[in-house]
Amino acid sequence: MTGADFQSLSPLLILSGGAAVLMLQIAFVRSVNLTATLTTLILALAALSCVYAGQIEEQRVTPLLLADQFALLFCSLFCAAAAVTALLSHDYIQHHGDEPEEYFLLLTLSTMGACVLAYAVHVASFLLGLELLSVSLYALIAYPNKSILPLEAATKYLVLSGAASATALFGFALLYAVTGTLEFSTLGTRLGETISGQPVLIAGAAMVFAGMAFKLSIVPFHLWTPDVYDGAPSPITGYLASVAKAAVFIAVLRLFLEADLFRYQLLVELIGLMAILSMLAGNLLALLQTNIKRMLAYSSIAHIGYLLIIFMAYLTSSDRALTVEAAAYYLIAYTATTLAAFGLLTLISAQQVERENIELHHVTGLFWQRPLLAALMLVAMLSLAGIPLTAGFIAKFYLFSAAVNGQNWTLLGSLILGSGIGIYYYLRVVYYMTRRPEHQPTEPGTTQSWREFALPGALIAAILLLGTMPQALIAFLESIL
Amino acid sequence: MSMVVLIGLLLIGGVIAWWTERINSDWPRWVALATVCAALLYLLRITASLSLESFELVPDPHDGASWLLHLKLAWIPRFGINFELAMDGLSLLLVALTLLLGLIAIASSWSEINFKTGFFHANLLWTLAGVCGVFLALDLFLFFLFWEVMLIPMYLLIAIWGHENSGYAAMKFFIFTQFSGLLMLLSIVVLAWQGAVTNGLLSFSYFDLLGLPLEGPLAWVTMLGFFIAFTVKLPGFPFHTWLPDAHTQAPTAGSVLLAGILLKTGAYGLLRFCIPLFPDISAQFAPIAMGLGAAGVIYGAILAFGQTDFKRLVAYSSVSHMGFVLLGLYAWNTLALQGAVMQMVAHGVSTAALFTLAGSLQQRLHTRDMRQMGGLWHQAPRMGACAMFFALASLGLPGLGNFVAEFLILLGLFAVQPWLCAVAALGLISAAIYALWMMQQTFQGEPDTGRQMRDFNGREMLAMTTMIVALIGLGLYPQPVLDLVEPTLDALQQEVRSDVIRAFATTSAAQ
Amino acid sequence: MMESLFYGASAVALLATVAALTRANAAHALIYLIVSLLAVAVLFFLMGAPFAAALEIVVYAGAIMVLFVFVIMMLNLGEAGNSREREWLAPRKWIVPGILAGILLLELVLAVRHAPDNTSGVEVPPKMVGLTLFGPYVLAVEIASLLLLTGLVGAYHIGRRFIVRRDFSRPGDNS
Amino acid sequence: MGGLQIPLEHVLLIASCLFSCGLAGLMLRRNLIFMLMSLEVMLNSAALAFVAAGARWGQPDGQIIFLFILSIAAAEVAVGLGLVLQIQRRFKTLDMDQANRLRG
Amino acid sequence: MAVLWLIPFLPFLSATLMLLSAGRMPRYLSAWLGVGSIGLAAVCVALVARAYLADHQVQELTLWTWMSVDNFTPRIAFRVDGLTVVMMSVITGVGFLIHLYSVEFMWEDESICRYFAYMNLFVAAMLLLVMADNLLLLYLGWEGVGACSYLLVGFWYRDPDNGRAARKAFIVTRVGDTAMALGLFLLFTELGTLDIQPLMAAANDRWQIGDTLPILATALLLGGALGKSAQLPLHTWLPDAMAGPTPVSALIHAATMVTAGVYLIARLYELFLLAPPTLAVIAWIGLLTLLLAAFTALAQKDIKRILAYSTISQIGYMFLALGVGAFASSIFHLVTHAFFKALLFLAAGAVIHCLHHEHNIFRMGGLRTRLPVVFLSFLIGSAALAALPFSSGFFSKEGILLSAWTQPGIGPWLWAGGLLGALLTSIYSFRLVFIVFFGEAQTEPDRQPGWQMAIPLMVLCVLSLVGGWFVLPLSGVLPDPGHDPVSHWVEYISIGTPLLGLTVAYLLYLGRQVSIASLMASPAGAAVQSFWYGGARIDKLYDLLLVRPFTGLTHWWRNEPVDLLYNALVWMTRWGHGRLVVLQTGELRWYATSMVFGLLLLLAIVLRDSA
Repeated sequence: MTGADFQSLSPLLILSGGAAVLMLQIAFVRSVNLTATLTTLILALAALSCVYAGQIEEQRVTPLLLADQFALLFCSLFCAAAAVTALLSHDYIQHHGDEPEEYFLLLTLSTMGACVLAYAVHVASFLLGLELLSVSLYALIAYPNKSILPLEAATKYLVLSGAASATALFGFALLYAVTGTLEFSTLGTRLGETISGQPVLIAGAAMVFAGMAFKLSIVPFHLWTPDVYDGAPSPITGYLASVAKAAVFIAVLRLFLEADLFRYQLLVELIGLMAILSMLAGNLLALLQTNIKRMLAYSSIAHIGYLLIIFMAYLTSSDRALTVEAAAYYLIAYTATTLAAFGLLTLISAQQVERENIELHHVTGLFWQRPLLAALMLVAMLSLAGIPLTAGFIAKFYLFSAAVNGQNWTLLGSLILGSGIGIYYYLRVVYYMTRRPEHQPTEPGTTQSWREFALPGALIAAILLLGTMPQALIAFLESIL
Repeated sequence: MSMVVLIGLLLIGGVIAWWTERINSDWPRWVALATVCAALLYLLRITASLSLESFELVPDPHDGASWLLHLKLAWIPRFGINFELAMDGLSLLLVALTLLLGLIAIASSWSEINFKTGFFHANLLWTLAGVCGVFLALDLFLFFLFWEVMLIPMYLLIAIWGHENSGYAAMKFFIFTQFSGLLMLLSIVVLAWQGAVTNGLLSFSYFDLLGLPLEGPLAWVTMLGFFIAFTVKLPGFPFHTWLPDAHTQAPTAGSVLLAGILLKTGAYGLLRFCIPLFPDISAQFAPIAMGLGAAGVIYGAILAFGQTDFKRLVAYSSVSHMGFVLLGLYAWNTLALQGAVMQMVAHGVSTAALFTLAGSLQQRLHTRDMRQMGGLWHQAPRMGACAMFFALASLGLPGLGNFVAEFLILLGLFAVQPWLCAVAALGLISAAIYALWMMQQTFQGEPDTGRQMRDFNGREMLAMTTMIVALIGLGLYPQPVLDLVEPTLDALQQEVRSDVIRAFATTSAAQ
Repeated sequence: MMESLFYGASAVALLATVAALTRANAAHALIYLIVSLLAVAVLFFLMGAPFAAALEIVVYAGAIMVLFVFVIMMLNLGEAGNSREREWLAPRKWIVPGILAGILLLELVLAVRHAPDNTSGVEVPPKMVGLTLFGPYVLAVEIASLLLLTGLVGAYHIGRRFIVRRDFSRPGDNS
Repeated sequence: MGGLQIPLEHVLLIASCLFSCGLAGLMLRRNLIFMLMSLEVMLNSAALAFVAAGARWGQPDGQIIFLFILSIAAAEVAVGLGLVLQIQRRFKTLDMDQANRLRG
Repeated sequence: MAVLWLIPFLPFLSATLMLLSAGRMPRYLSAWLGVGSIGLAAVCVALVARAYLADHQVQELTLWTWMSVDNFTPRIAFRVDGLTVVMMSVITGVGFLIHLYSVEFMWEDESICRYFAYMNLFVAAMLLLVMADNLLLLYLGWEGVGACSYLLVGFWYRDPDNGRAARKAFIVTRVGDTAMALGLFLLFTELGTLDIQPLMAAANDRWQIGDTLPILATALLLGGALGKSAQLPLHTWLPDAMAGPTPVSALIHAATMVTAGVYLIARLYELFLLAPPTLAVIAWIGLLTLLLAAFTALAQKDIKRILAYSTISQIGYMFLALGVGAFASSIFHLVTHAFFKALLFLAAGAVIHCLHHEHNIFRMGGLRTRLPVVFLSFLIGSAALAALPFSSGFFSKEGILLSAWTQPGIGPWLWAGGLLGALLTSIYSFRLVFIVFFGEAQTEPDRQPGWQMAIPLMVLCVLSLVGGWFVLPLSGVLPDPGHDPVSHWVEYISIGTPLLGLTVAYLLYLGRQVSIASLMASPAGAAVQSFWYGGARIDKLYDLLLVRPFTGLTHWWRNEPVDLLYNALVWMTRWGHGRLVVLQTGELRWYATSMVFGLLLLLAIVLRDSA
């Protein structure tokens, strides 16, 4: 391992070192404030170190990891998102769990897993990253001890996610059995050399995708999503919906690109079909949902459906870089937006120990009582609905461009139909928020920390900036792809 | 930059209005008023600084530099998207109308809104800014952005300050317009990529996309994407059903803005984008579009007569009147086009006035149900006189703006589609039926002596007088408006080439 | 001879697995599962992976299954639990899972039917595994260590209170 | 030792059988402990396939992945058994059909 | 001619002033302004007329170009020739008298200011109508008078019946107006202009007599004329329009507005001459209308309705004249009719005014001695209406009948019909006189008409008597067929008919020689009576065929049928939601099963293809 290797891995190093530091700190001083601050610092530092890591050329660090700009970009995104999650969790976890310090440790480890996924170009790193992410999430989901719902959610997630991992593993084993390599890129060349149409290969690829489809909650592997989202603590739901999803998606995209699984046209077409099903089912399921977390869970199914469009578009498009750019932009925008939406739920529920679920009527009049929070929700909902000025719009525009370029008319039709249905339930939240409260406004929370102003403000700014001045990010994406 | 300043002025004014609510809940009104006045003055200054000849120059649709004002800043080069604004006579006219009706809207809601005045006026100003943007944006992406963005404050206006069923109405409004907007976005993207294939350069600029050779089913679908988006907003039959609900539930200012300006964006879009971008297809499509227009004229008028809710009646009358616009646009000759533009302006004013009136009635009587009114003339003669004037304007009494518009449209249409013209002319009769029935139910008849009602005060009369004078002016001397938009219409007609015009004629002959 | 040993061990593994998943008593099932794992270890050994075989016995059968044993003992489910399990295992409950699993098996069989070659028959000795593991895979080992750390911390946090409650249960706390 | 000539196909078949058994167990059992056992079976089947594939190519990679699968299984089971304990305490049962407060 | 623009402007200005005062203007000021502005306008008209009579020079004045779109450039411009002078004189002259009369008639009404505002607005619009040099400006006046008519009929808005009558007046005429608008579109599209003189020149240039296009265009224009002039089949609004104040009926629904249709056809006679079928239709419509209205008038009880039907009938004569090409005779009858019908209405108004707003003639009676001035006026008016020799009506009607007679082919039939109408006219006019002014008094008048009422009555009496001697300056403006001398017995019959009618009326209603009551009592008589009393049931017919279906349709559609489509979409999405959400059972085993199911499908599809 050379110095350049270390430099290019600096986010991972910081995260793992940070985990050790945190453990030590917990062992000696139990102080949630300290742990939270430390965690935020570590995550922020890791995010910043991506800039440092990005100063050197694309670097292959052992066969396992590829440190390119793409990986670093998403690394920094995940670390930043995790930092936001840590900040959001601070008040929340103090109310919802005893011994909250390990929470932050697990969060750091989980982020480490996500970052590894971003780097992964090898089955081993892929699997380990995935499991590091998942296992810490099981624990995080089950973390609060005052309610039994997190327990149920964690159990469901663990059992199903374990099965999905096993399926993916089995698929990789099949691929390995025939090609004899575990590296994605070599896998690609070997697949090209092998006689095409080998059923075991396509079956292996399909099993890998099925396992990942579960993690991404693509129809028909989506049934767990609302239950887990609903039961998990709000900040973790946000993390699960943003970072975990994005990391898996990035890894899958890597796999498909490096190993050129696009050669299995039928598989890609099936992904297109699943995209359509996800868009429609996700939006229909969210339609009349009054529990905001479940609603967002269903909406995340739809959004992954939108995002899957790029697989088909990649296949048919003449401008393939565009489709990858679209995916990257969409993921970034979606991460910011989802964090904002769940962050808001966290802030609302931080003071309501007895109630984890937030129904629509709980946000009635929020706009007049806590305008900044409501503004955040408004921006997040508009962004999810893909209304201009928000990040979600540019992302959707990217998808449109990619799909038009690839002439995927059916997918586009579903996208429009799904978005049309989506407007209803996103707007319903806004409507409830802006309704005049029936009773006198309740006292604003007594423990309004600076986080309640700074975080929403920053998230709003990020979403709006991504929505109005996207060129900087687009140019960056263009340069690294 | 002056156009950016204009839009920015309204946006910032909105923020200030919101903020000043903390000081005093009356301040936002004054801030809003001052902002719109300032914007109007600024527009005047811009206009005055232009040379007179430039107003007679025909703007080249392929070169923004030949327009009255033109601004192009790089924005998202990846997609060839620019921040491109341009103004010609048509835009100028509609922006002026927007600001004028903005004033009316503020005046009409002066004493109506007491809940969160700051945010209300902020939304009002932002809607205005969005609409101005729509009228000025010449980059299709930017156009779409403004197109969608203006809906959000409008949605909030309806949802928050609306009446008893405002949630439903606001949602319906938003879903209709957004969904059709998505179709338009798709069309825009398809068009841009088509342009990239033809020109070798990805661009969303109107000036680059005009005159693309488009054929085949894809082009049809693309055209329909634009058409549906604009027709929903217009609103044209059968996409109009959001309108009665939205109008009825919106607060007065919301109705004024909706009817006065937002509907015009649909007509503007058809005129500026839908037809010139797809000349050949539009020519083939014209009979259907005109059929929808005529259907809207008749259908709106029939349903207007059936209503018992004052605002709903006026809303359906809008459907009927905007049907004329659709007819005029697709007739595509100078007469009809001028008529359509005239109708946009005149209908904007007359309907704004009627909604203001409806708002005043609701504020005083706490009902919009006309069955509970009657004989109001006795108690409020000034209101009655104004209502009578605008009812007559709305039924197209000669000497008022609406007549000029409808006459020109029908005159132009007759040369193209005489039978359709005859059908649409039935709308003139039914307009008389509903407009007079409305007067009968509200202001005429035996007054309810137990009811106390305040007549218009000075502020309200000022607003009304402004609109009355405007309508009379438009009716008796419409030439300034006609002259203002004439170069634009000439340019657009040149764009839709002569062989296509012949195609229009032959479709009419085939009918 | 070796081949027949291979197929014999395979049969044992399969049968033991089926038995493990159909037992009503958790402890019995666990024993069957361990048998199955041992049989798989034999397979590993026969395939020339002695290191894997050893780990299968030591870690899988030895450590992980012991965790199960601990838990089963702690819960002390008893005979009532067994009869309930039997109830849940009524034959008609098997139909749907059986059919689905059968179809899946059929599909997998179809998929792997024409897998190309025989196993090489070359033994991969532990040393080679070790060299590779700490060569190209060294980072993976690090990550795996973090993974185990995660499992540790997670299991500690989640399971902790159960132990606390059972051992030092406060009076009147039944929840 | 070793030097066995078994068609790879057959090993994969056995692994497939184990995998299917695991899935069947997952669908069949209501008791959480058995579900976890089924998971183990599935992971084990994948491990078997990897080892067989490694043997086929004469590479150590198959065994190494097996090693990682082992750690994955350990970590999952550790957390899973922790959950078993909590579920038993809070729900007074391990029947996962009873734990369906989250739905709809 | 600088003074031209003042003529419509003065009434318009005063109307605007009164409207701006929002009803707070003192009533005497309103009255002065209202009457004075018309008086001044009348003076201006007199000046214009004197100038025209001096040299027969057409006067033109262009104020501004109304709009200029493409080649469509209508101007706000006036053109005054003989016909216009005649019309302007009638409008301002008779108008002035009626305004003066109104001062007293309306003095006690609280809304007198509004009244004069509307009246002046009406006069302005009517003047625009007749002075317009192009058809668009004419149309402006045309619709403007319609609107004013609406406002004035519904002047007493508190009674919903009045509002109903007003709406009916406006909407029925609007039907005709719309046809007329279509006619204008046709003319412009074909001939490229709406300026009347170039239009007629172009029509003569491009069209032959009997071409389809002129027939179509004139038919559409005729529609407008029928509506405005209350001819069959659009006549039903006029009797109801009597709901307005009586001076309004006199001015608008007798003297001026309802004759606009006649004016229009006369103004465009060159166009109509190109379409002989249209002319024939006009003649027949006129004839039918005059007979039908005369019969109906005979069966009415309301004094104003009788006069209204009589107006319809008299305009029928004018149409008859237009149809046979006797344009000048038609206009002549228009003028005399304006005099005597205004007189009759004003007199009737005086009766009503003095009799506590009593309209039913059978509750009047014996007023001959109690209201002598009114009686005299009414008598003179009736004589003129019945065309008793040497009254103004005699001359004008005689001209029409003779023109009809000389019409080749159908002439005698038209003549005979007209003659029958004259007989009926005479009968119903004198029925009115006998019932109202003779016999026993039913109601006592509570006042006498003051000078503001008396003077107009007197002046109009004189005009009704001597109007027949006027020579209208129409030569060169309108063609005069100058009918050949006819055999004298035709003239004798014409002269004798009204006298016969007078006799019959005397016998029936005053002489008690024949018991009209017993005639009415018989079943057949009652049926006939009720048939004609209901205006030949045409109203009922329209109600059944048009009004009810329309209101039914609107009621049925009220709640937006198109929304059903969208609601169906909403229902479908809800249905989809309902179907999908039942899958979210929360059961772990089911979730696992669903995943296996998904895996199965995925594998099945990829394997099926690769196998």
